[in-house]
Amino acid sequence: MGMTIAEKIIARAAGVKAVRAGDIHTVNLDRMMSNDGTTHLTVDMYYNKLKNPRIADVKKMVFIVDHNVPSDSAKTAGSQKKMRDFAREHGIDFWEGKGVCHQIMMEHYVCPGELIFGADSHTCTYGALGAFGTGVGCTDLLYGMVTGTSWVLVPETVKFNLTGSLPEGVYPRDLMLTIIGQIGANGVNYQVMEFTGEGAKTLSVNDRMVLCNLAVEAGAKTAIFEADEIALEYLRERGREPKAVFKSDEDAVYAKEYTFDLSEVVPVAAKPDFVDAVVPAREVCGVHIDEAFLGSCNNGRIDELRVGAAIVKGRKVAEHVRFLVVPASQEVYRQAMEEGLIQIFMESGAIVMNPNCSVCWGSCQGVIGENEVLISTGTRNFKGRAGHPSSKVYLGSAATVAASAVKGEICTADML
Amino acid sequence: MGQTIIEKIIARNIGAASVKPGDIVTVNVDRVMLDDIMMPFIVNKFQEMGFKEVWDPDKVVLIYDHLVPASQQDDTRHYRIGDEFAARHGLTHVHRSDGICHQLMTEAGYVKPGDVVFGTDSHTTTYGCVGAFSTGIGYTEMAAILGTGQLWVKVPETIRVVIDGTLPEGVMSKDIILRLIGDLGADGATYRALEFGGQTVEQMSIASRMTMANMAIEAGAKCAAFIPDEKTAQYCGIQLSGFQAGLRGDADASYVKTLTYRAEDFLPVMACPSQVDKIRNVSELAGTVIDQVFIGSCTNGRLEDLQAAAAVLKGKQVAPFVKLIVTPASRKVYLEALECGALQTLMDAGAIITHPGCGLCCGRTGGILCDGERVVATNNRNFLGRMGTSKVEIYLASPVTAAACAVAGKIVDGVQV
Amino acid sequence: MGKIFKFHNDLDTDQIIASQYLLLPTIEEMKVHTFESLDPEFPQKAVPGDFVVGGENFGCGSSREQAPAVLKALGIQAVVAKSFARIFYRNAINIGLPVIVCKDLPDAVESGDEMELSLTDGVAKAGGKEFVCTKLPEYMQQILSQGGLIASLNKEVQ
Amino acid sequence: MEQFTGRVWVLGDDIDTDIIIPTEYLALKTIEEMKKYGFSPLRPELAAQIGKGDILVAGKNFGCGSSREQAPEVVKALGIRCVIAKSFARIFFRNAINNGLLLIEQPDLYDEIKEGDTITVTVNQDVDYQGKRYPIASLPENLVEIITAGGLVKAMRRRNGLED
Repeated sequence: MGMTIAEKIIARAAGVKAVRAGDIHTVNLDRMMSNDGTTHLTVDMYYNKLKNPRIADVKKMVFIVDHNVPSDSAKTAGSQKKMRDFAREHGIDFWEGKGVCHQIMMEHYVCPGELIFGADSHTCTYGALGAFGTGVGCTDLLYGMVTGTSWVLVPETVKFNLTGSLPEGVYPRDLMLTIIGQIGANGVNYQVMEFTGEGAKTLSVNDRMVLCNLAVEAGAKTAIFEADEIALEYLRERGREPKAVFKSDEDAVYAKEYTFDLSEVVPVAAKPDFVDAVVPAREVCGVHIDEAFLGSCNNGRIDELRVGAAIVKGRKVAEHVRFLVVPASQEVYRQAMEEGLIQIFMESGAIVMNPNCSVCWGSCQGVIGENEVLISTGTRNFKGRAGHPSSKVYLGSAATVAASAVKGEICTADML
Repeated sequence: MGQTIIEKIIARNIGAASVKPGDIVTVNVDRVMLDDIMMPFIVNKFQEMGFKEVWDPDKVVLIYDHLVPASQQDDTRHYRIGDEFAARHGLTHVHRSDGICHQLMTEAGYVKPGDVVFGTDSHTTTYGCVGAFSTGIGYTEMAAILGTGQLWVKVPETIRVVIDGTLPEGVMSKDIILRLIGDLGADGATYRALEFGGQTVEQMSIASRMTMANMAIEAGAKCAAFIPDEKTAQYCGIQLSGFQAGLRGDADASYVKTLTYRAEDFLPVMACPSQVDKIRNVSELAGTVIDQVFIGSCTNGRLEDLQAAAAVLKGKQVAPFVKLIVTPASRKVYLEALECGALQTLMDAGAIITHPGCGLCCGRTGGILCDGERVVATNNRNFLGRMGTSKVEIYLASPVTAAACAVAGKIVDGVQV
Repeated sequence: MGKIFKFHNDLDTDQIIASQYLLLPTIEEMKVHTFESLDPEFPQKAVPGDFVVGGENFGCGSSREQAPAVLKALGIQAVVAKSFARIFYRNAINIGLPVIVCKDLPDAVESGDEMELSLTDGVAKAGGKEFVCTKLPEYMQQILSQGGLIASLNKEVQ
Repeated sequence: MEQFTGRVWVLGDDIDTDIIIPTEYLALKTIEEMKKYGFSPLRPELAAQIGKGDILVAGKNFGCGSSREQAPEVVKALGIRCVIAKSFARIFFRNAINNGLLLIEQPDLYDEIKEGDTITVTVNQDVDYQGKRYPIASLPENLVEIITAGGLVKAMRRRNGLED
């Protein structure tokens, strides 16, 4: 019987010929990523709970400080120091302030065919390069670090057949929010979203990252694209080699199949407080906003900065709005400087911040206050996600966010 | 009898022929600066005092900088209170994310030579760089000014500082002011004005003068004063009036003391934890291992500071596991540094570039440290707990020295790198 | 026997423990902020042995293991929900916090009700009724019975 | 002449406003919320130990640093009756007067006093410590006016016809 890409990656990692959904396997992990959200706890457990603390292979480990960077309090700094000291002592690759963890991982580590654990739910992003990346907690991460292995319940795969191409002014983020709105916040719980079809071929690696990144918002264990020529080119540009390039077999088994016609997608927004509360963006136009956020591991890359800059160019951010622009990595930031995008944002009155998780994570920079409203390209709009429990978060595309920042209320780019 | 710069400004302001130290006079305020952190308190006091109107909205500048970007849920309350006050009283000079207050007050042309200016921040002494009389006050007095346009001041005695000659390479005006604070002591100029003169000062950019005026408060000074010259006129976008051009200490003015320095004698120095007047030569501290470097603040976050740091860091990398945080002083500085490539050089060397604001210097966000960590910083205070816990060690230095330390991962003399 | 604290569908991990507390040094310091946005009194009201009951997709959102960890630190005996988001589910098992899938119980109970749970039988009792819960796969039961993943790791070492 | 007696807490030279109240807490809504963090970088336990009517004695340059008026307000809210120091930084001095917190300059007392001892202050006259008298100067007239008006807020309220 045939296997899907996800099943083939797990089979390879488990050292078996074939796996099927529902099996539990012990797998060798190709890589593990941990950020400042939980690493201090991992380090504490490493020193205090283990009888025989050891690291199976330091080369598999990557530590990234991206959530509260630069730190906002002495306690945060203490937690980060623990992480930094550990990385230094053990020779673990360490990144601080260089970008959001998933962006760093994509730029420097992820290879097709790999099985990667990340102590962050958006680790599913790596499927954009045909890798199996999934989010785990710090205990799983610790177990993986010590043994180099973990246990995996082989998930079912759901096929998302994409057709057509996105219309002008409609972005991969609109597509993914549309999908989540349709299938629901647990629509693919414990399953893999496999994106395929002619429409998938029209998407760049950046675009694919946008889709895969949000898969967890529909409950998915991960999302994945076949590592085609587009993915391999991305890899070559960065001097990396695939671990293995897998395709799903003709007779692979899917739990379900969906088809989405890209040409029918319209700009959408997710209303507070749920990612699947998706409506056409026009329906929320006119909502007064206090802050707009362009950034995150979902939507802080050069593509989105270009879209945002084109909209604010020659315009001013509304007086009462704080427009946060946060490149996803130093590499993205640097390129945006070269392309003149940063200058455009700064001249428009935006607040351009160093690459970090910012208000998408709501605990460090750009926190919103009581009853305030944020329109965001971040990953989530949960109650209180960006600050005060009474505050509200709307999710929209980079275009919608930039246009709203200028107008001072939610609007789509064509309404400016 | 002759007058000092500050005496001339105060006398002119109150319409007197002259004033002398110790006189208590009521001045008419030319400009005030209100910052975000104090705004709720100012508004409360203003209301409590029973004022209905701001005496002159055009003379009021409201700047959000300490709490930008917001790091706590309650921070945006300060913006809201500021916005409401500005709307109610017709304030038009409001800066919500353009940078640090003192940088904006001078850079955006709110302060001119000879002006009398007050701000709710102690580093309001900065505007002495363009020959204004400016000083920091509390929120209660600010509320009273907003209602009346006036404030009483005691005319300060003046200490004169004369520096002649050319500074050695790698020595910046920060090294001068740190040395001076060390010589005077943290209270050596309390209630007094510091008036700067001499060739070295004349040759300095306005930015370098700002660094010195900014830190006058760290010797306890009420204010600082530089002679307005052609550079000042150009910086302020004005032609000096007869009064402004005459703002220099008279030959027979009375100074409480005069300190004379030779520029060639200055060396790179640092203020060591946790007193601003605990000054040591950098060479004496060489080898001290550091965790972080901060280049920014109203003291040293200007274009020439970023360029000086970039020159040191060009083609080099920040030491592993050391964080270099760079915070331009204003949006304008950021854009200029972007234009000339300094930001790119800093970023390529591994710097974290933040949005302009007070950042780490005011201890609310931007790289707070924890017990046992050591930071070299270009800002103005190294007080206990200023950047985190009381077990954080803060060394104050010039941008050149700070940049060199970032590369080395330990304290080094910038000239030697 | 413990009392029930019932929460809504799609209860996300930000509600269990908000981002701003995740970098505090220890779980002990974090636990006083459990469910702060929904019920700030929760950490005082909950006593060891109590239950958290959710609807569909309990624990969706981030991978923060602090979420099950604060519940465990407060002495929550088990979380019972119609369904769980996968990372929360996995994290809970890994740290030894029982997470029980039961389709019928959540709609039949209210906050404050008393409840009893037998993990070995997979049966919950509340309001005089019995509810059959979905049993955990054996592999996960093993982890749970050992007291979590680290305990199993330490056992392997011996 | 106004006279009062109180227990003494002794702090050092250059007690800056970041020590009196760190920036971290400046944006709290009220002085009441802030006051428990008073002096926390230096002596975290001190705020809880200070009792109403206690007196602070310090070395030179007390209150140096920022213009934050929260500093004298916190000192006052903690119950401190007055601060006696070798010298004061000027912004702190103004802010204290404007809030009706009594500050006294005295050059010698600091060098001889022990924490926990009791002193008696006779305003504008002297400090009595174990029978020895330490003279203190009178305040300038314009400051006395503000203090007798009950602080700057009251003075302004009177100006605006809100109080007699």
